[in-house]
Amino acid sequence: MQRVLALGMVLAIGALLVFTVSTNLLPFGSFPTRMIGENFENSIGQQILENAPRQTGAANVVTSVVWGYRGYDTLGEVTVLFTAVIGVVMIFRAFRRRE
Amino acid sequence: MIPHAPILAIVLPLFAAFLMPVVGILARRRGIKRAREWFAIAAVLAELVIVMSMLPVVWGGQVLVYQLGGWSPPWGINLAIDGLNLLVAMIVSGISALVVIYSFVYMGRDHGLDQYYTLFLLILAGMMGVTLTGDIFNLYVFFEIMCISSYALVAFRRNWQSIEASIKYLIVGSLGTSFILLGIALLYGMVGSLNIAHLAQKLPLEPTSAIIVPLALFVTGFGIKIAMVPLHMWQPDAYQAAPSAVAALFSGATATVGIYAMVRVVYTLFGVFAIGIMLAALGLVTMVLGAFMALTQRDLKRLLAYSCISQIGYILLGLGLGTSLGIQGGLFHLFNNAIYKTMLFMIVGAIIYRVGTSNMDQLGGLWKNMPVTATLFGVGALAISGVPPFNGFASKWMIYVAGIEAGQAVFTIIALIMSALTLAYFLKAFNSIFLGQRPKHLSDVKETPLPMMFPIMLLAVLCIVFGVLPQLGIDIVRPAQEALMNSGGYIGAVLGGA
Amino acid sequence: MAGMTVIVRTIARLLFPFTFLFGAYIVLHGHLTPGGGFPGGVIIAASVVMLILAYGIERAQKRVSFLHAEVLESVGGLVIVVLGLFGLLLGITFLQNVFPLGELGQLFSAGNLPLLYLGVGIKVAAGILLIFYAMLFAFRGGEE
Amino acid sequence: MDFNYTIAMLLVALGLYCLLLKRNLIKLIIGLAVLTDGIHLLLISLGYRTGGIAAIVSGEMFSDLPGFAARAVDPVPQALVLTSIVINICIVAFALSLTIYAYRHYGTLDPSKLRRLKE
Repeated sequence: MQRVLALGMVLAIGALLVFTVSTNLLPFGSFPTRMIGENFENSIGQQILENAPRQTGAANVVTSVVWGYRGYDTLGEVTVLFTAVIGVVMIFRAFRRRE
Repeated sequence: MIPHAPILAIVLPLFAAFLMPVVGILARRRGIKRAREWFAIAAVLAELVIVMSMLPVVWGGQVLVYQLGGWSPPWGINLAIDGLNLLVAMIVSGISALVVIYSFVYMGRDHGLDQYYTLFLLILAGMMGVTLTGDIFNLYVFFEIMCISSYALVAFRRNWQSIEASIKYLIVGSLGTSFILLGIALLYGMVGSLNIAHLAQKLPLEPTSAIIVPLALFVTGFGIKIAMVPLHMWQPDAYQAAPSAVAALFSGATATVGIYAMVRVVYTLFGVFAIGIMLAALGLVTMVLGAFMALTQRDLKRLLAYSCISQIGYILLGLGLGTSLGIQGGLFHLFNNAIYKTMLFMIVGAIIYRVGTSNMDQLGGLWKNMPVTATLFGVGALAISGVPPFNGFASKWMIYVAGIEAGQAVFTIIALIMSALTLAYFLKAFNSIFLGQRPKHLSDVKETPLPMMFPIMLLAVLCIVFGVLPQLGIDIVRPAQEALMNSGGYIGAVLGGA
Repeated sequence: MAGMTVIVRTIARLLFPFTFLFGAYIVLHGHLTPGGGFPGGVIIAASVVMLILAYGIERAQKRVSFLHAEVLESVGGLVIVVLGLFGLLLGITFLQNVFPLGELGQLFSAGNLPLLYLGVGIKVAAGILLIFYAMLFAFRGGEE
Repeated sequence: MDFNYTIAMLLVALGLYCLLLKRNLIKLIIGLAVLTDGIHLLLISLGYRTGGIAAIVSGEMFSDLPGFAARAVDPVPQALVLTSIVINICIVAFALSLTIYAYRHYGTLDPSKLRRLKE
């Protein structure tokens, strides 16, 4: 019974998600244009592509997003890694360690 | 204001966390006692000072916008601090400071304290990051820091209970954060932006079919973190298995941050006060179920965990009503809940520290051994049940009145009944711990040690102060309520420089 | 862990500098080519892990011990935060790029991006190694 | 019905199925990874431009930056996915170490058995 319920839930959520992405998003490959309601807008990515080589001096635009425009995110990402490492070290710490 | 205070509030705990392993190693080499504890206390107190220094500016009605790396808003990341952020930041830093002082003695018997304090500072950094950021993806990243460090902190004692609770929490919590990420992906696909203010400006005001799915994903994701009812199954296990200091931090600070994130996303980002009534209904269910489950518990920590769920219900009810009085009441209750819930968990910790168990069947008659602790527990219990001279009454009363004013008298009646139920189970708990027959082996239990008692006492004083002078508390939360209702001001302030 | 046969050991010893160098290359060219601190750091960690697998834990510990890894990881994190604070001191805001940008496409360009990637590389390599060590020590009983 | 988006969402549903119906910790963690990878796939596909090139200035593009901007794909989702992958790795690493610990000390990979074992 529980399995059937869970399976039904998975199918419902999957159908809902597929429906959402196929009706509310523009088709694959239409990058700079975004649609919300009836308005068409340009994504922030286009402006970054235009300005990034000049503003950050990095040839790899992804890098200039990773450490330039969204550098603070990457600081967070590094912290996540640090957290996970500390967590793993904590899990496997010796049982009786001399303090 | 200290210059650069917004970013310092996040970077300071981060810096301290990166430094903590080195401090631990040096302290072991040189044989310095308690170096980690003092270092953590210093960091957290400095954090409190930084947060408080922002107070006059933000309460003056200004929205502090800090552009990271000098990139203007829709392209770079920015921190935006209005009254709501600051209220939550104040709660988080205050509670963290008290919990760190409490941990000084409470965690003293454990080993692996390097990792404990590092994770503590990391969870603080994560909570601060979630609270102060103005970017939706950045919110996700710092939410993830907060979540991973809380999974690790739950497993800290490494008995089977905490490992199981941590695994459960990890699976459920990661599902929640994945939902948040999916919501962000859908929003980015529709709008092409990640800044909260920019998104709020671009999204249509009426909930169309396009934004319903991301909204539902966000509510589910944050709902898992704050243990809203259909998604609460991880919470009692995690709170029971975590060390009491950590449970106090979770119930006081982490749950507050979860509610903040939910409210910020629902009200500012989507700007849909219309679904508030759904939130209120969910809050009602949460409140009822939490209270009934708490009634049957035999373990004090588990009882508190369920009552935590119940109190979250009150907050959601107040915030969901969407009227200014309701939001004010909800935020005031958020503030009060952080105070007395932290205090109650600390008292449980004190009992565990002295007796070694929190099972109410094995306790009894501790009144003679720990009179001060018993009195403080009484204060907390009365405050949480909403008995007049304490702070719980003031905020609950506002929620009741708001419910009637909003034309939802049924909500008020149910909330009143649940309040009585809360009193009932706390009286039962008080009775079976501090009154009644004292088992023989408990006859030489001592009073709670003073360093642990200090934060509890401070919180008890706050309970009474905000109960006797509710106007003071309302003055503290009013800027937050005004900021929440005025999302146009937030958007204008953030995008003004662009 | 006693280590493996002489063939594996020889190959691992010969490959170690090249793998390490490749990781360092990926880290340092993060702003010019695909890659960066994360993949590069993982490659550096993998080179050390390869040595551990070939020679056993004792020999590898002489090169990079648990304590070294712990300190290096903290140092990597501190490098990033301090670079961010550097921007705060000289420039206007946290993580602001205050170094000269240089010419597009050169190794010494893009201001602080390569330095940040260097910090990330150290941190990721030390972190992955630390996870590996932690899991190894878990099965060795009480000692540190 | 867009092929890329649909497949990504199906991966999410598959991960969800794994999470709800499997009774093995390793499989649960695999489910989590699959779910997140579906989301990453969606994010990456959102930034594609028909006939686009990688967002790295190279070769003759150095002298033609506007032309580069008109042809390259969106760098923002790539950066987001980079961040998200690392986060996901961290969760998986931590979950696996919890699993190893539970298996070493309690000898089971079934989360629901962990409780019954010790009570």
